[in-house]
Amino acid sequence: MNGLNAIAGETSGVPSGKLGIWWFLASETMTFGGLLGVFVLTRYAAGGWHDASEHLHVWMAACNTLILLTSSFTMARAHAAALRHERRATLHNLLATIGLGLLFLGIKALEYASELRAGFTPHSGPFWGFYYGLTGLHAAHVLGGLIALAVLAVATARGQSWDLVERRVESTGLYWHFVDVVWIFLFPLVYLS
Amino acid sequence: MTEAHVAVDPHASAVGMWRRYVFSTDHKMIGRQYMLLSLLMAVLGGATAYVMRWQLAWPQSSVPFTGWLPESLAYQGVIDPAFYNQLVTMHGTIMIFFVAMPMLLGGLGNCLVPLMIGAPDMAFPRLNMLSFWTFFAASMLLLSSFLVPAGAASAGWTMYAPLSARPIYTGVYWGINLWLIAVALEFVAFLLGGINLVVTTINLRASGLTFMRLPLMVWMELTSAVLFLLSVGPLIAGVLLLLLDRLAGTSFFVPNDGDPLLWQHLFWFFGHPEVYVLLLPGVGAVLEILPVFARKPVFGYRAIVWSTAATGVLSFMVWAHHMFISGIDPRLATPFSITTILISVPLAIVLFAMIATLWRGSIRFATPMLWALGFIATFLVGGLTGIFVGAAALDVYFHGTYFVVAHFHYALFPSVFFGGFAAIYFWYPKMFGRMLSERLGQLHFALTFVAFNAVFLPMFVLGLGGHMRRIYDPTVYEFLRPLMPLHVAATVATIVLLFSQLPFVINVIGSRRFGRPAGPNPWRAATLEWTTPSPPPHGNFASAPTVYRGPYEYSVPGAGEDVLPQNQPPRLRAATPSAV
Amino acid sequence: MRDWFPHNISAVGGAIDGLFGLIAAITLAWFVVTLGVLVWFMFRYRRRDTEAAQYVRGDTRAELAWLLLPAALVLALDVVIDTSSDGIWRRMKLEMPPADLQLAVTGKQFAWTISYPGTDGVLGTADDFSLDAELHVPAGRNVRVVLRSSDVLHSFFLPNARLKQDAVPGRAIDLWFNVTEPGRYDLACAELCGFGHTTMKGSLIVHTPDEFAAWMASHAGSAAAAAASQAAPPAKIG
Amino acid sequence: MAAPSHTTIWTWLLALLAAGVAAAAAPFGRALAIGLVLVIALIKAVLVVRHYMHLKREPLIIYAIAAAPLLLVLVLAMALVPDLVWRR
Repeated sequence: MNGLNAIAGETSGVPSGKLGIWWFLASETMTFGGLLGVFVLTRYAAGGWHDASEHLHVWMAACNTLILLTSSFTMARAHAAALRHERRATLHNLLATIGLGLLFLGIKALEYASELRAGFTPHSGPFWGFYYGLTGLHAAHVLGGLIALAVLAVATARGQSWDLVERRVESTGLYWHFVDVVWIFLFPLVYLS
Repeated sequence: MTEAHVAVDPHASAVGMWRRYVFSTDHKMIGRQYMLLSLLMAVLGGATAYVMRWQLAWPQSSVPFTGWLPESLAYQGVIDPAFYNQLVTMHGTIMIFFVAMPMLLGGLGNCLVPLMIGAPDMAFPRLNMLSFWTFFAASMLLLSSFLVPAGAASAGWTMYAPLSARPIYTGVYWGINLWLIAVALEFVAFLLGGINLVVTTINLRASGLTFMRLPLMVWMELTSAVLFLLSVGPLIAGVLLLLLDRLAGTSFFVPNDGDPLLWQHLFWFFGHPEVYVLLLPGVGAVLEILPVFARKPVFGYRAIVWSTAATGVLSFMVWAHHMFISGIDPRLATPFSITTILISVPLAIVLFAMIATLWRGSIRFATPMLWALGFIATFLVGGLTGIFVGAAALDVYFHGTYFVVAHFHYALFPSVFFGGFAAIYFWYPKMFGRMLSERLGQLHFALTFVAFNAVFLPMFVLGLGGHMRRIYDPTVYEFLRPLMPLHVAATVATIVLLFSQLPFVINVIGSRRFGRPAGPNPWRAATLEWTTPSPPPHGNFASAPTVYRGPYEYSVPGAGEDVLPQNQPPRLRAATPSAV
Repeated sequence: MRDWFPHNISAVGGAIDGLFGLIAAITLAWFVVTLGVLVWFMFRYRRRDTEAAQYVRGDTRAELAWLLLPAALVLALDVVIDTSSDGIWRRMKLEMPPADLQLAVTGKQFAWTISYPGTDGVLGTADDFSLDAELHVPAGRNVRVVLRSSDVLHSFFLPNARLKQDAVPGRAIDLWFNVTEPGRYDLACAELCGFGHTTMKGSLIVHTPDEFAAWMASHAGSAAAAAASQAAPPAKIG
Repeated sequence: MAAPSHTTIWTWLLALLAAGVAAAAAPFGRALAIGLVLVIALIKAVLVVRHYMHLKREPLIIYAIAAAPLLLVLVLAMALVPDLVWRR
């Protein structure tokens, strides 16, 4: 006798939201993975573009890495707090994550401004095209994450039910960590290579 | 039962027209919205085909009914070569991205998957609505590109760089920018829709509905959505880079810094799985219809499922066969030739399984069955002719000719239109509660079948003659002049093919009012969607169904009836035969 | 069916036409058999009152053989096709014979420019000259071409020689052909390259070797003379 | 095995970041430095994915969803090598 083992709504045993976000991240992995693969191969074939990449502000990017890693930490803490149903802690960690994300974008903007002032525009050469393309797409993802986090923070502050908050913090967190992971690879590939 | 569903139906009277018909979150309404939009776009795609075909058959002559076009596009009705390129480009773009995708994934996927798995709706109803309206916005952006100065995109639906990467090469500026934005948005729409389909299938299956009891249509939609999700990423990246090339002056796809071949790789890494994204739902519809009208199970269910999975995996490893003569490293041709030819094996198994399903059946030739059988016959041609162009050495000659055009129309037209029409004739009673006219349906099928073959068979011959595609005026070339009668034949057939759709339009509009009421299960089919009223209420099922068996239990020996619905509890053993 | 092809004039073309014949035979046989079975089933198993449908699931090993054996046959024939195709592909793309004549062809919107080496047989010397849209070659000789593009993608297409190769800006692509019959044939562009795509046509003019040598000498002579008298760009004739 | 706390992971991440920046600046020779930096990045990514994205607690299906695109990116990149890197 087989068959009567399923539960409607969650046949796979994984909540739909989590499945959905992982599928989304799989597709995003293809986008960033394809882009990074192309970048690495082109850069390798062109001999490394070191004369261009040495104009980058490694310390700004290192600070940004620190900030993004820390924001992942606060995000993970927000999820832990949500699982414990601690509304204040959840909210504070979400707000910290948002603050760190804003800081990241601020430093990124300073970095762009400095590069542009020095005359390095997207069409200054292949490295700069990739630099602005890759970091720009990543920054757009950070911005998207910030919007999602802000909406979530408002909902949490307004006392949305834990059932929902837990799941939304987890989904948003998965996305936010993914954006962090992308940066973990962007940093060495763009700045340190 | 009625009370139960009124209780959960937020759409009952309290909800306004606006929420009910426009910003609906009901998968059936969203599915119908996709369907309607895709059919409207198909009219436009057909119109572009008509203008192109006329120019090809009678070059430099005035095309009837185009007098309203501005002189820059058609001077006294004679099509301008630049406008011809726009038509070529937009025909492909519209048909692939704005007809086939919304019809097969958005329309059929939305309407059918939740019903077939016994779910009340898609997993994310609001995301579903968002994906439709994103798609709608993409469609409007694409259409608006016809109206901007210098007109629509004209670099071919494959948008090959560097022709597409620098406005000076085509003279089109915003047309191509809008094309890129519209296509990127379309991808986002189907990314959201695809995630929804996949999660719905994984998570909302009725109790007892294991993967090996899923209707094959659901398997096909699932595979199709997964293929799309995993292949589209690099092309989204590519589209962004191409936009940067156009707007910010970068050189990702322009030498000397960039590489035109990179665009082709990114495009076809998506483009080839996309072929299967478009093919599989059509195959699924046919596989649902064959057992119902042959009154017997699908032959080799598991073989079909595994073949489909194999096709999906292989489809990621064949893309460079679109690039044999594009200047890629010639050593790549061998592995990609092998994978290309390998992929014919699982597809052959599916096709053989379709035919074997008829063996020892009791076949009724209702309209959906006619379309399904038409699919087998025409797709057979599409599949077999793929072997010619999959062989690298022969592709050198056939690449970029009408042979390729004929081949992919024989592969995609069966899926999108034969599969699509089969599905519409089969499930229209479910979606609208009324039967379509058999007589009009048969007329529609007969005309379309004959006209379709009359359009595209001559194109194979044009291809044998070496006729390049995307040529504005074949009479320029000495070696093409003897082929002109074939162009005339194909054009006349195109016009017939377009008019052949009239019975369909009359049928779907007329039958909504005058069709015979369908009842819940007019075809006496076994899958879950037929256990709910036609049309299904909001929420689909009065109570969550339970599944006891596979989807194709027809003519089971000793069952009494010739169909055992999936949700009918098994009869208790001999002791109490009457206690059903 | 092969009557529909343009008249073949190249050495490799025969092999390609032969490959077409092989695939056509195989696929036509498949088509006839498969469609035949389909139509026969449609007729034989049409609904009749005297005969009910049989419950056949097709999941036993014996039944699956009906799917897998034909599929194995498909695979076997695929291998046959692939190996013959691969041999010809290698001959065309990977095992290029030494050149009797080296040319350079550049595609641009919307013309083909063909550079000839002159009498010394070497490109890049004073007696080089180039022509738009006229590709002159000797019959029965191995002609090598370096294919370039100066703007967008084009595709160098000689229908009678069964030869096609995209011209890619930023790359120099080697190709070769050997045509055997003197005469005048079409040279076409087979990749959409802009509004003038259709008009990007040229001619392949095949001479006998003696005729070709004389033709080359006359053009090279005037090119060298022009180059000597004034350091001008290569003469454009034709 | 008790799961390391979020703070522990965070400390590791920061240490690895410092190590990565130091490796890039160290006088190793470029190839070795890049290799080292990338290995460090990989470790960081694995830490984030396994702990912060709690992949280690997820069922097989999530692993499959996460792994499929990595394989496909590899296929794509490998097929691009002849045209992007070995091109003439």
